[in-house]
This record gives sequence, C-alpha cells and structure tokens, in this order.
Amino acid sequence: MVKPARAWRVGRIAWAVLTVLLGIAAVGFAEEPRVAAQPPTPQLQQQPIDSGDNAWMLTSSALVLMMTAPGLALFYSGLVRKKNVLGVMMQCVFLMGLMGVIWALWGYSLSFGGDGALLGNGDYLLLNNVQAQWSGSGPVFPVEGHIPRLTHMLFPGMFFILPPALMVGAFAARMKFSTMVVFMILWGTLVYCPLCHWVWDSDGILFYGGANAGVTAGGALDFAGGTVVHISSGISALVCALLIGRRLGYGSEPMPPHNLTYTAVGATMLWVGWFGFNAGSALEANALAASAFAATHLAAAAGVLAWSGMEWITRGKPSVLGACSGLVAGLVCITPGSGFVQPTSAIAIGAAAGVCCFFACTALKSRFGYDDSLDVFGVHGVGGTLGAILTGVFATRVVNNVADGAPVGLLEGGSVLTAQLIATAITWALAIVVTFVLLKVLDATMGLRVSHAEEIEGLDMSQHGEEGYIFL
Amino acid sequence: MVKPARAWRVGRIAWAVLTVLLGIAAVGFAEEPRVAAQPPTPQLQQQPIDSGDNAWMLTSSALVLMMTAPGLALFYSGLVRKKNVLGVMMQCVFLMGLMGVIWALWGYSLSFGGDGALLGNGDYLLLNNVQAQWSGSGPVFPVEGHIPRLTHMLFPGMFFILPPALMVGAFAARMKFSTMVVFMILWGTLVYCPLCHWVWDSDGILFYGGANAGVTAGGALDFAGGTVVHISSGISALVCALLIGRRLGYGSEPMPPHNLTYTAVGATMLWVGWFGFNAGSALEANALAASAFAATHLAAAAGVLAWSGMEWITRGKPSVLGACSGLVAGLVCITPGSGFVQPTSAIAIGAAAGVCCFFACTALKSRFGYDDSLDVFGVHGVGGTLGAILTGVFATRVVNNVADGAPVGLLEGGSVLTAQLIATAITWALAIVVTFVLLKVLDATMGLRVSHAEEIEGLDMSQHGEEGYIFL
Amino acid sequence: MVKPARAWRVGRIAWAVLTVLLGIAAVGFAEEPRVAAQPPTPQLQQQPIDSGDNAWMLTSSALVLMMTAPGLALFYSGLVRKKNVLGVMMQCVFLMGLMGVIWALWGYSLSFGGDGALLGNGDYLLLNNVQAQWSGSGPVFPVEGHIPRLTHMLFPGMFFILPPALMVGAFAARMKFSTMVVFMILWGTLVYCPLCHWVWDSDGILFYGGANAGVTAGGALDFAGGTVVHISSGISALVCALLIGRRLGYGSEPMPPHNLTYTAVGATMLWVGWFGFNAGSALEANALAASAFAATHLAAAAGVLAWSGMEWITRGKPSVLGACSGLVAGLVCITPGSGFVQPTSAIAIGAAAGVCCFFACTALKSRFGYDDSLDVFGVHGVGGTLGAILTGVFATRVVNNVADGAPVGLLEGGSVLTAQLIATAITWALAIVVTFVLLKVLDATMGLRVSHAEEIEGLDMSQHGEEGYIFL
Amino acid sequence: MRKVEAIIRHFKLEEVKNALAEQGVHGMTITEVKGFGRQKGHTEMYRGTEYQVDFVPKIKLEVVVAEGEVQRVLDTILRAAQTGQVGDGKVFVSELTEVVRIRTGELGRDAL
Amino acid sequence: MRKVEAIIRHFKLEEVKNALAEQGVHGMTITEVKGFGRQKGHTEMYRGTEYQVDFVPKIKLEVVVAEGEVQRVLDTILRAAQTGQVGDGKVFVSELTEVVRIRTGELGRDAL
Amino acid sequence: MRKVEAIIRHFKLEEVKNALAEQGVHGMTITEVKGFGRQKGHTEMYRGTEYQVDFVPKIKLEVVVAEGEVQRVLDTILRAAQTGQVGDGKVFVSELTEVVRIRTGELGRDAL
Ligand SMILES: Nc1ncnc2c1ncn2[C@@H]1O[C@H](COP(=O)(O)OP(=O)(O)O)[C@@H](O)[C@H]1O
Ligand SMILES: Nc1ncnc2c1ncn2[C@@H]1O[C@H](COP(=O)(O)OP(=O)(O)O)[C@@H](O)[C@H]1O
Ligand SMILES: Nc1ncnc2c1ncn2[C@@H]1O[C@H](COP(=O)(O)OP(=O)(O)O)[C@@H](O)[C@H]1O
Repeated sequence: MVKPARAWRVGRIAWAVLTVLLGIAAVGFAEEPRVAAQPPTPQLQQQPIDSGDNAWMLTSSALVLMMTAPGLALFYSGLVRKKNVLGVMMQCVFLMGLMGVIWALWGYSLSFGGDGALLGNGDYLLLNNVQAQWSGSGPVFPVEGHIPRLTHMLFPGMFFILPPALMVGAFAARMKFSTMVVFMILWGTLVYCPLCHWVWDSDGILFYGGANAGVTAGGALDFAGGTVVHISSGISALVCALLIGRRLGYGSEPMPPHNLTYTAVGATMLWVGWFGFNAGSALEANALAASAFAATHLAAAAGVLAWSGMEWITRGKPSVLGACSGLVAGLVCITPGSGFVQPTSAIAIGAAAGVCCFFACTALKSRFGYDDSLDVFGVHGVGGTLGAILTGVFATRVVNNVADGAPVGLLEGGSVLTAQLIATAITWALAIVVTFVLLKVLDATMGLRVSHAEEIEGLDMSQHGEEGYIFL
Repeated sequence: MVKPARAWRVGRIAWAVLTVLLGIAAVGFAEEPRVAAQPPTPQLQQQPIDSGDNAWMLTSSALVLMMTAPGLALFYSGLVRKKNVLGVMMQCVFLMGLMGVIWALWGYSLSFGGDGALLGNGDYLLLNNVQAQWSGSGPVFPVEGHIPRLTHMLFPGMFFILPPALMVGAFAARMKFSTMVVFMILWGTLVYCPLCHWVWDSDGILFYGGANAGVTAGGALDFAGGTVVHISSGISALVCALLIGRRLGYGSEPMPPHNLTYTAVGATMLWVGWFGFNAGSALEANALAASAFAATHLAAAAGVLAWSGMEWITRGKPSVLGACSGLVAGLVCITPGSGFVQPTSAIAIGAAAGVCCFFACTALKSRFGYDDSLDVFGVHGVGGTLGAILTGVFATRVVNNVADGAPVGLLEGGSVLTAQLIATAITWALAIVVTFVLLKVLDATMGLRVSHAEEIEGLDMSQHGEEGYIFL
Repeated sequence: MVKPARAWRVGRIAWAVLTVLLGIAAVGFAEEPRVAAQPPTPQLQQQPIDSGDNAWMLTSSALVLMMTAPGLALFYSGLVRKKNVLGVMMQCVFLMGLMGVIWALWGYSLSFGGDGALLGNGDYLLLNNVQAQWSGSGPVFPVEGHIPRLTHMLFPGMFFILPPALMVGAFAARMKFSTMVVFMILWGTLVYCPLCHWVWDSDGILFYGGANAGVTAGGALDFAGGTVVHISSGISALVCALLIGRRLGYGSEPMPPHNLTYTAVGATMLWVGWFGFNAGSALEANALAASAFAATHLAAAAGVLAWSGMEWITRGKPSVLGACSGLVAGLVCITPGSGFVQPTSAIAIGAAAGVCCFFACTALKSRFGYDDSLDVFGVHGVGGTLGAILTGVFATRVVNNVADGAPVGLLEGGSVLTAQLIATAITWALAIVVTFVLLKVLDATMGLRVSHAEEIEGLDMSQHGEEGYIFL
Repeated sequence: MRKVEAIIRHFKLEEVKNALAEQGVHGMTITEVKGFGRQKGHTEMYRGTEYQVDFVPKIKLEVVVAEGEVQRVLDTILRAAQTGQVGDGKVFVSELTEVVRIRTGELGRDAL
Repeated sequence: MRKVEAIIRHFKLEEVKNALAEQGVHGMTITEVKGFGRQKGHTEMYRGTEYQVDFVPKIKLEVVVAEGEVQRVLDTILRAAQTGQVGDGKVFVSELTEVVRIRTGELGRDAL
Repeated sequence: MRKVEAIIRHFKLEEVKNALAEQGVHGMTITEVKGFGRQKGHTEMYRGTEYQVDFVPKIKLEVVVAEGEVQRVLDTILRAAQTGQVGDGKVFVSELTEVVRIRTGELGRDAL
C-alpha cells in the first residue's frame, strides 16, 4: 500500500512537471515570431547540408540511443538478481525519457551555447536557434558544419542519457527510485553539462587548442567522451557506492548474475552501438570516422582477448562474463583516443584495458570492500582514466593533425599527456565533489535507500509493483 | 494429431502458393524483354541518385523492419502468458514473410502505381518498372526523387508489415493461425493499400494539396502514417477484439505479462526503429529528416514521463510497463506530425499521448469490458487519432512550408485541422467496415477462434507444436 | 579445481599472446616513419571519399557485426539445451574478439593484398597502407573506390567473424573451448583467406572476369559470400560434425531447443543484419545496393513462407522454428546472387531454399544420422550450394552488366553456370580437405571433445564456470 | 494431523483455492510438478525431429488439516477440481506425527 | 525414520542449511514452492489491471533423519528460520516405512 | 497404499520412467528439486567473486502403489537409477491413509 499522503505529494510534483512540459510547446510557439523577426544570418542559408554526413550522424544517433537500451539495460539487468531485473531496466528507460527531455530544454544550451569558458549560455534553450526558423519565405534550418544543428543537438543528446544510466550499476538493487530521478536531473545539469562544455565546446577550458585552454596546459584530447562520459560517471559511481552503502547481505549471501544471456546480448549490442558513439564523433562520414570505427572495433576485440586471457591464466577457464567485461573495458578505454590514435594502437589500448580493469574489478574491489555492484568504477572509472592517459601516449598527427604538424602524443614526441592528466584530475575532482554534495543533501531530504523490507523484496515489486518473469 | 484430411487440404493450398511463387521469377524474366524493348525514358537515365539519401533510406528501411521483429515481437510476446509466447512471435515472423512478398507482388503497385484518385494501378505489379531494366547497353534503375525506385518500394514495404503485426495484439492467444493469415492478406489489400494511396500518393483523395483532394477539404497531413498505419490498425484491432471475443477466463483468471524484460527490450527497440519510420519518411537525409528525428525522440521521451507520472499519481509508483507504454504512445502520436511540427511541440504531443492513452488503456477499457488484449486500440487507435488531430493543431510552415507560405496548423492560424478530422473519420470508417465484413465472412467460412481446449493449452503447442522455454 | 600445471601452461601461452598484442602498437608506430618516408602516391590524395557511400558502408559494417552477436548468438543459443546456452554465446563473443584482431593483423592482407593468383601478400599486414599515413603536411588516408581503405578493410573484416561462428552450431555442446580457438585461427587463415582472395580479389582465380580466372572457366559470381562464407562454413561444419561425433545421448535423449524465443529474436536480427551483408557488398550506396537489399528481403520473406508451408503440408502446422529456419535459408541462398539477380527472381530463390533446406534438415540428416547439431550443413552448406547454382541460373545483365552486354545467367542464355559449379566444387574440396587435416591434427594433439562428465554437466559450467539463468 | 496432497490441473488452482478458503482452510502450499498417467502428453516437432513429451504440467497442492476435517477438504477439492476428463488428478492423504509453526513454536492444531 | 518437511522463507535457506550442517545433518532436499497463509501476498498492476497475488514464494526443505534426531532438527530449524514476522512457515513431521540409498542399496539409517 | 518418493539424477529420469512403465506402473509425478549431500556442488566465478553452489539439481519422482508392489518398484528404481557414483539419490517410502481419483471419486487401488 502506498501511503496516500506521499502519493499525493508525488502527484503534485508530477502534475507540475506535466504542466511545464505541456507549456513548452506553447512557449516554443510564442517565441517563433521573435525568431522570425530576427532575420536569419545569410551564413545560415548558405551552408549546405551534406546528405552523407547527415545520414551517418542520424544513424549514429540511433546507435547511441540503442546503447542505453536495449544495450546497457540488458547488460546490467542480467547482472542483478532476478528480483531487481525490472528495477534496472526501469531506471534505464526512465532516464531515456528524463535526460532526453532535459537535453532539449536546457542541456544542449548549457553545453554548447555561446562562448563562455566555463558554461554555455541560454542561446539554445528550448531548442531556440536549433530547430527551424521562418525566413519570411520558407523554413531555415540552422546548420553546424555539414549537418543541421538539430542533428548536432541530437547526437550528443543521446550521449547525455548514457552516464546516468551507467551509474545505475553502482547503486543497483537499493536506491530509491524517486531520489534517483532528482539526483540525475541535478547531476546531468551540474556535472555533465559543464564538463561537456569544457571539453567539446571550442571555448571550453579543456578544449584542445581552444581560446580558453591556456589554464589547462592547452586543453586535452577527448574524441568521444573518455572524460565527459566515462570518467565522470565511473568516479561518481564510486562515490555513490560508498555513500549509499552496500547491498544487504553483500559478502555473505551469494548474489550471482541472474541471467548472463542478457548480459552477453547487451554487451554485444554495446559493441555495435559504440560504433555510432566513437565514429559518429567525427561528425562527418569521412575517413577519420572510418579510422575511429576501426580503432573502436579492434579495442573491443583486444579487450575480449585480454580479459578472457587473464581469467584463463588466473582461474583456468575464461568466462562469458569476462569476455563481455573485456569488450566493454576495451570500448571505454579507446573512447577518448578513437579519433586520435591508429587502429593498431587501439589493439594495445584495448588489451591494456582488459588487463587493468580485470584487476580493478577483482583485486582492487575486494581489497577495499566497496559494493560498486556492477563495477561501474572498475570498468568506466578505471578504463576511462586509463584511456585518457593512453590517448596522451598514442595520439598521433598521422591520424588527426590537431597540432598543425607538430607531434601530439608521447610516443611521437608530443606533449599532450600533461593536459590529459590535468583533464583527468579536473574531471575526478568535479565528479567527486558535486556527487558527494548532491548525495548528502538528498540523503538528508529524500533519503537515498529503500527500506530493508523493500530491498529484500526486490526493487521490481517494491518500487514498481511488477514481476520480471512469471513462468508458472 | 492432425486430421489427415485437413492437412491434405492445407497441403494443396500451400503447394499452390509455392508454385505461384516459383513461377514469379520466370514471369519476371519473361517480362524483361518487353521492358527492354520499351526504350527507357531519357529522364530515367538522367536523374542522379544521391548516395547520402539512399544510404539513409536503406538504413531506415532496415530500422523499420527491426520494429516488427525483434521490436514488436518482443514487446508483445512479453505481455502474453508463457503458453502463448511463440504464438505471438510466429505471427510477427510469418507476417514479415507474407506481407513482404505481397508488397512486391501487388501491394506497391496498388498503393503507388498510376494516378487514380482511389487506387493505384498495375504499373508496378511484380516490381515491373521498379527493378532494373535493360537499356540496350546497360542496366537502368528507375529513380524516384533522389533515390532508386527500388528504395522507394522497400521503405513503405517495411511499413506494410507493421499494422498487421500490430493487430496481433488485439486477438492474441485465441485466433486461429490459418484464419489470421487469410485475414491479413485481405486486410492489407483492401484497407492498407487504398489508404496508403489516398494519403501518400500525390493523386490520392487525402493527399495534402493533391489534385483529387478537393473532396476532403484539401487533404490531410500525415508525415509517417498516423492514419495509414496507426489509426487503421488500432481501429481494426478494436473490431477484431469485439468480434473475436474475450480470452477464456478474461476478468476472472489473472493474465499478467509473463516476461516484462522482453517488453522493455522490445519497446526500446521500437524507439530506435521509429527513427527510421519517421525520419526516413522525409525520403532524404535532409534537415527535415533531422527535425522529424528530434520530434520523434522528444515525443517518446515525454511519453515515458507522462505515463509514468500518471501511474505515480494514481497508484503511487511508476512501472516499467507504464514507461514502455508511454514511449510507444508518444511515438504513435508524433508519427503523423513528425515532419510538420517543431520538436518542442513534440514534447507536448508526447506528453498528451502518455496521459490520454493511459486513460484509454485503464478507465476506458475497463468501462466497456472489451478484451483488446495488448491495448492496440488504446495505444494505436487512440494515440493515432490524437496525433492526427494534434498535427492539425501544431503543424507549422516554419518546419514544412506545405501551404506556400500560408499558415498551416491551428496555432498559427491555419485551417488544416478540418482535413485532419475528415481524414481521421474516413480512416475509422474504412477500417471498421472492411474489418467487420472480412471477419464476418471468415467466421462463417474458416472460423475465427481456436477451440477451447487449444486455447487453454496455449497457442504455442496447439498451433505450432512447440514450447517457448524448456528450462528443466 | 583447475590443475595448476595446466593453468600455468595456458597462462604462459596467454601471456605470450598478450605481449604480442601489446607489441603491435609499437611496431605499428615504428613502421610509420618508413611509411612517411615513402611519399604517398598523388593518386591517393586525389580520390575523393563519397560521404554517402562511406556512411552506408560503416552502417553495413555495424549491421554485419550485429549478425554474429546478438544475432547468431541468440539464434543458436536458443537451440541448445539450457546447460550449454553460455557455451554457445561465449564462442560467438570470443570469436568476435579473436577473428576481429586476426583480420587486422594478417587476414586482410592475405585476402586483399597484392596481385597473386592464389593468395594475398604482406602489403597490408598490421594495417600498413590501410590506416592513415603522414604526407609531410597532414594525414593521408588510403582510398579504395569511393571509400577509405579502412572502411574497405572493416566491412569484410566483419564477414571474417561469421563463418567460424556459424560452424559453432555443428559441434555445439561438446567441443573443447581451447581446441576450438586454435582451430578457428587456422581455419580462418587457411580456408577463409585463400577463398576470399580467389573470389573477391580481382587477381584471384575465381574472380569473375579476372586476369587469373582462366583456369576456372572465367570465374564465378559471388556477390556477398555464397561460396566464401556459407559453403565454406557449411561444408566444414559437416566435417566437424562427422569427426567430432554425436552428442552423448543423441537419438535417445530428447534435446529440444531450450528457448525458441531467443531463436526467433536472433533470426529476425539476422534478417536485419543481412541487409548490411548483401546490400553493403555493393560497396556503394547506389541503385545496385537497393536492388541487392530488395532481393535479400524478398528471399527471406519467401523462405519463411516456403519452410512454414512445407511444415504445414507435412505435419499439419507451421512452427516458429520452421519460419525462422526458412528465413535464414532464404538469406543464405540469395547471398551469392543478391547483386546479380532481379528481386523477383529472389522470391523464387528464397522459396527454393526453404523447400530444399527443409528436406536437408529433416530427411537427409535423419537418413545419414550425423549430428550436425544446429543444422549448419543443412542450412548453410545446402543453401549456399543451391544459391551458387541458382545464381548461375538467374543472374542477369539487366541488374549487373558484368559481361559487357553479353548474357550472364542460364535463363538469359549466358554460360556462367559452369563457373558457378566449378567454384562450388573447389570450395567444397578446400573446406573438406583443410578442415579434415586440421581436426585430425588437433585431435591428436589437444583433443577435440570435452570429457563425458563435462559434456553431461554442460559447457556453461565445465568450460566457463557459469550458469546461464539463476531464477531461484 | 493429516496432510492432504492433491495433484490438480493448472487452471483449476484458482477455483480450488477459493473453494478451500470458503471452507475456512487457513493455509496451503503449492508446487509445480509434472505428471505421467492416463492423460497423454503431446508431440513437439523441431526441424524434423519429433519428441514425445509424456509429462504433463500439474499443480501439487498440499493442505495440512486436523483429522476431522479431512473428509470436508477432500470433498471440496473433488468438487472444485473435477472436469470429468482424463487427467483431473489424484488426492493422497497421509498422517503427520507433528506440526509446528516456526514463528511461534506452536504445535499441532494451533500451528495451522 | 522420519521426514521433517519445513516451509521456510527464501532468504533463510542459507542460514538453515548451515545450522543443520553444523548439527551433523548429512543431506537435505529443497523445492521451490508457493504458499498461502496468514502472510498476505501483494498486488501487481499492469496497465490499469490489478492482480492480487496470494501465493508467496517459499522454500520447502526436506530432511530425513532417524526418529531420535527429530527434536534436534526441529529446534535447529526453528531457531534458524525464525524472524518473528507472519509468514515464517511451518514444519511437518511424518513417518517413513523405508529409506534406501540408490547407489548402494543400503537401508534405513545407513542410507543417510 | 504406499508413496515411494525417489530423489534421482536428472538424466536418469527417462530410464527410470521407462523401467517403471514396463513394470506396469500407471502413473507418477515428478518435481524439480535441489539436493545437498555427499555429492559436492560446484564453484561459480563472476568477475572475481567465487560462489560455492552446494545444491545440486535433482528430480524427485513420486509413485503411489499398493503395498504389495512396493518392493518391485523399489528394485526397479534402484536398477534404473544407479550409476554407482556419489549422488545417485535416495528412496523414501511412506504410508498413505487414503487415495482418491479426482475425476471419478474412486478410492484406493481403483484410484490408480
Ligand atoms: N500412481 C501415481 N503416483 C503418483 N502420481 C500419480 C499416479 N498416477 C497418477 N498420478 C498423477 O495424477 C495425474 C493424473 O493422472 P491421470 O492418470 O493422467 O488421470 P486421472 O487422474 O484422470 O486418472 C498424473 O499426471 C500424475 O501427476
Ligand atoms: N495448512 C497448511 N497446509 C500446508 N501449508 C501451509 C498451511 N498453512 C500454512 N502453510 C504454509 O506455511 C506458510 C506460512 O504460513 P503463514 O500462515 O503465512 O505464516 P505463519 O507460518 O507465520 O503463521 C504458507 O505460506 C504456506 O506455504
Ligand atoms: N537426509 C536426507 N534428507 C533428504 N534428502 C536427502 C538426504 N540425504 C540426501 N538427500 C538427497 O539425496 C541426494 C543424494 O545424496 P548424496 O549424499 O549426495 O549421494 P548418495 O545418495 O549417493 O549418498 C541429495 O542431493 C539430496 O537431494
């Protein structure tokens, strides 16, 4: 039974949100005249859209959404116990809705609007200046590079969904759903959007060679989100695991994955989707996209071999969970360097990720005893950090001539490694501090965990009133 | 035991079909000389194919096929009881084969051939004038816009599979497989093809601004199939549910979804596939495709939030089935308007769909007591109708300047809403009348339902001789 | 307990492999100066990349990877008993890693390097001359046709993974994992790479109209891998089934598919992925790609109808396993001809495949009593062979004018059928001989099968120490 | 104390449970079982191979009651579970030497 | 010989098993069951339809022991399986007329 | 009437069922169970964590027969289910006070 008072409170919040949503269209509408009045810059009208680039970026956007669900939803839900399978899936699906809408409302604008060093501005709020405008004689679609700005909004909008969904693995099977929702709204706004702006907006403080990157040794290389996506979520996940605490019975009760077939299906979907993630980050269907695609593929493949190999060595047999963990580790680790390193280097990077993340998920975790339930830190935190560093080692002008002919990575005599370390440290710091503060506040106000009885019953029933499988 | 006599009868029918299929190639072949003789129009040879547009349309075609299976097959099969899981999947897979072939044989021609106001002609029968022709010196591929006509045939050919598969949800767990097959052949030919022609062929009576659209107040806007796909199948589904009757034990026995993990996976695959459905309907990889893509994404996201929110309010907790139902409702509702409304409007449309379909599936259904087993009417009928109407409200020349600079939707002072209502009414009428007549005839001849014993045993065993899961 | 000695031995091997992998990046690096020294041919710099073609080929590459997993992994794993579900998935995932890396190291070079009649050379070893090179002023990406050579490497690299994964079906539930790994490395190098070179490199002895194709009556037509992928793996699978022997209890114990829902999901994913396989084989997003796409779709659809129809006739009811087997048979059979025959002919080809493979999997197999567990021979061996022959029958200059205006297939009076039969015979011979020798050697050295106790326990536990489902 | 063990059809469970509850039976325990008997199983076909599945899914329902109530319970089950078709199932009654409620340690009738 | 049959909570299985093992009980057999009793089930909601699920998942644990050990086993189970909340379950004891070990054909106490 | 309850190995079920059928046993009921005994379980490893799984899957087969047939049934089961390896299982025999066929209400021997 739901306590009516609480339902009512939640109800009011929900109605408020709905009302706001319903109001947006009207607002969007109301603003159009203003937009129409402001004559579109001729530049807008002249930039042509390349249909091949747009086709590739739309395809990539679809692939990246597929990573969160069914990809990650299956990967994660197979790893929990049966009674929490829907809890995990629900968090993924709900976050697709939540972060999807937030990105359009303010996320894209905070990340890519204007030219501030620390944060975007309000230029693109409510998709203003992103969606179509009236030129007086016909629609004008703002353009960014060779693609519509709408595509440029969509692609990273799919990214925005992933890190919150990744963090779900750290507090699986015990966090209160309502608190999770509020936390993710704040985390996305206060951790993701700033980081995204710093690293990927040309005015950000971490943008390689950017105007404001002097403070960070010239800015770092992050092709597809090693810092923005994986370090940020992996480190925040560790903070979550520590502050929310272990699952009841952790260490004493067995908590084996209830359905490794889901995990294997999800992992291989992640592999496929990651092509959109990394190769799409070229923002064009060019040769660099092909190079990033190849690097992604080879890192995943090497990750499979490395992690399986480590298991074969240390315990005598490789496991499907090991192979799947290895491929994800390889993918995470190549993400920042995918468009800066040679595909052959990606083999080494993927293999290194397989070995390092294997140790992080086994030795490190059992040493410190935190319950990072699905190893978000071990794979994304460690793999992302390793990837940021190895990008500094293997990045080469041969693939991406970012330094105007000068060497880039350590191996070819370049110096970007320093900035990589700085960017990593900044990302760690931001993620730790903001996540810590948010969780402390939420703990004091809403409460982080479900009750013991609810946890024992499982999140499926206690949080959502449903059962995953009814096979009787 | 199969009664030999019946097996034999079925056998003869099957052989006849096979023979016809095998004959087609020869026919196709035999016709080529004729085609070759008829000199290709120079126009055919000159229209260039845009590789980016073609790439996008082929990708979209693949995405739309994925919607029927694995997408819808998983979404639906998770919602039935375990003993009917294969029955649902079989219907989806078989329909992919059946409708796939029919579209090539006569469906495309009836839908897009010639210039009749009410139906296509035989120009494209057996893919004549669609597949390659011999120019005397080399192959000539007919072109439509910037893409090969083969692509133009393939994309809506994938659509053609979906509505029959959607209707499966209305009579799940009780309809005779053989009757279902015959019904769908007739329904596709007599309901879908005419509607498709009316709405999407420029000579159809419902084509916006078309030559023959005078009778329908100038024709309606339906970007990706609100009327053609969702209203048609949703309304026909209601007729099916009413005429075929309730499942045995409906209302007294519990019939909970046997595997909500499948439902969640299927729903998120539908989300991904729907990008092909809606953004592909631009027929080019242009900015309008990006706008439709964004509208689709945001409507789904808003649908998740709205339906989950309604559950949160009314019963104290959101469910994964609610979130998934909401995303599908949002996608259905944005379908007709995706290329005519702003993405910000799509947020409102998706939210409205979540709320309205929630009430249709809960209050409305329990009020009238029909057993629309998987809520095809509640989601596709209601959502599609709402979408057609809201398209009339939110459509804007700012996105798609269909009226030569004049306002389009109600909110900007346009008048298309009238035609939207007319198109909706016509679609409802056609679907109800033809479906009713077909089912009455089939009931009298083949019988609509399996026997009670077969229904209790489940369709998996009784219709297909298989079990879904053998976990012993 | 793992015997320490063995673990240690395996350990050393594994470390050796890891070391080699880690060394590769350095090697790749070390070689770059050499590459840089060698001035890129101006031709390299001038060929433009077509973004639409590249977008389509990258998308197709992703689709083809999806075929192995989740596609085939689900299709196959549903067909085994529960205790072997992870064994099958592990083999698929591990092969994605293994064959993925091998292709980059030497597979692509042996297949497509140089101009030998019998085998490629070392030009592309370690992706040399494939990945980016330094021009002195910026990166140069080698180009092949309208796409980067990296894309040209990636696409067939995804193919390279599939045949080993297909063969897994022949020896499912009993082969030693370590032996399987070694076997596949050798099979890929000694069967696949030569065949790939013969058929698809313009200097190969089976390349249609190629310089060295005189010995094979002018070379054969194989658009997307009827010989290279399906005959090779299907025939080798039969040899595996015969040499490795039947499963314990085969014929006496029931061994029904443990999860046909996975099989249905996997099969429909194969359908979707196969569009990349066949239509991607056009290497451009042109009208031929659309034609191959349509042929693929219609053959799969006809396969569904034909196999289901055969079941309906012979046993009174169609099954979902039948429908899925039929679609795969149709896809296999159209593969070699997809870009040479009309889509209407594909309907006949798909239907013929459904009927023939139905008999191969039922009558033929039970007559000879071999345990080709998941019917790799019955579907891929028989379907591939039939497809190669029917390509010779239905191929037409109307679709692909390969013979400079002269007729091609039997039906239009051409003579390619002879070469098709020769190519088929050569492929059978190569596959039989090499597979036989490899297995005999491995049997004598490593052993082919797990122990009886391990087989009874199931591969999940005995080879990987995991359980598929823990539903308690 | 007696244990009444009934093998019944799946879709009769709801009816039997309700009938027993009406009779004031406070508790019961059910198990998924498979039965072999006069009722024939079915044939499954997978790619040309036929399997005869002899075991039919059934529900085993266990009710522990005092000796005096056995007849009433038996009658109730028979009434609710009967369809008259082969395969309706059996009821087996056996004696218990002790019954304990874990929560309280109560014994015998008090434990139910 | 006696069969001790205990219906217990899922998450108590590990504890009960360990407690019994400490008492030198050599073997036991468990079954997934569903119980109906004082402990209420829960309500599931699927698109507006509510289902009252009366049956609660439980574990049935069967231990066969010599008559003299029954009390010790009972005590052990009661101690380990108790939470004090409604739904802790029951223990039923019955008599066996014969016990055989399949591997050796040993009878009675030797069979355990 | 007697109930013969045998815990056997999964893959012996087919053999035991056929052997019993040959002996003219008309019916039986089986349940999926998990056993704990001398036969050791196995270790599962998931990302570095090892779980000892003590319970081994077994089949419980229940056959109700008249008292006079118990020995024959016992012998048949022992013969068909034996492998000689630890873990072959046990047979437990107990007495029933009543047997009823639900379909007809027949009692005792007639009910089988
Ligand atoms: N001798 C027996 N011992 C144990 N269970 C039995 C026995 N005979 C029948 N059963 C159980 O009763 C069920 C119904 O029996 P069956 O002979 O099919 O029909 P009916 O009860 O109508 O005669 C069987 O499926 C089986 O589970
Ligand atoms: N009369 C009975 N016969 C068989 N099993 C019973 C009976 N009464 C209770 N049980 C079993 O014991 C379980 C616990 O009983 P319940 O009444 O809920 O709580 P408690 O044991 O604390 O009184 C039930 O779920 C059911 O499995
Ligand atoms: N005391 C017991 N009570 C109930 N079941 C038992 C008992 N001892 C063994 N079993 C069952 O018998 C099975 C086999 O017993 P085990 O000791 O492993 O081998 P064996 O029967 O060869 O001695 C166990 O898995 C368990 O299911």
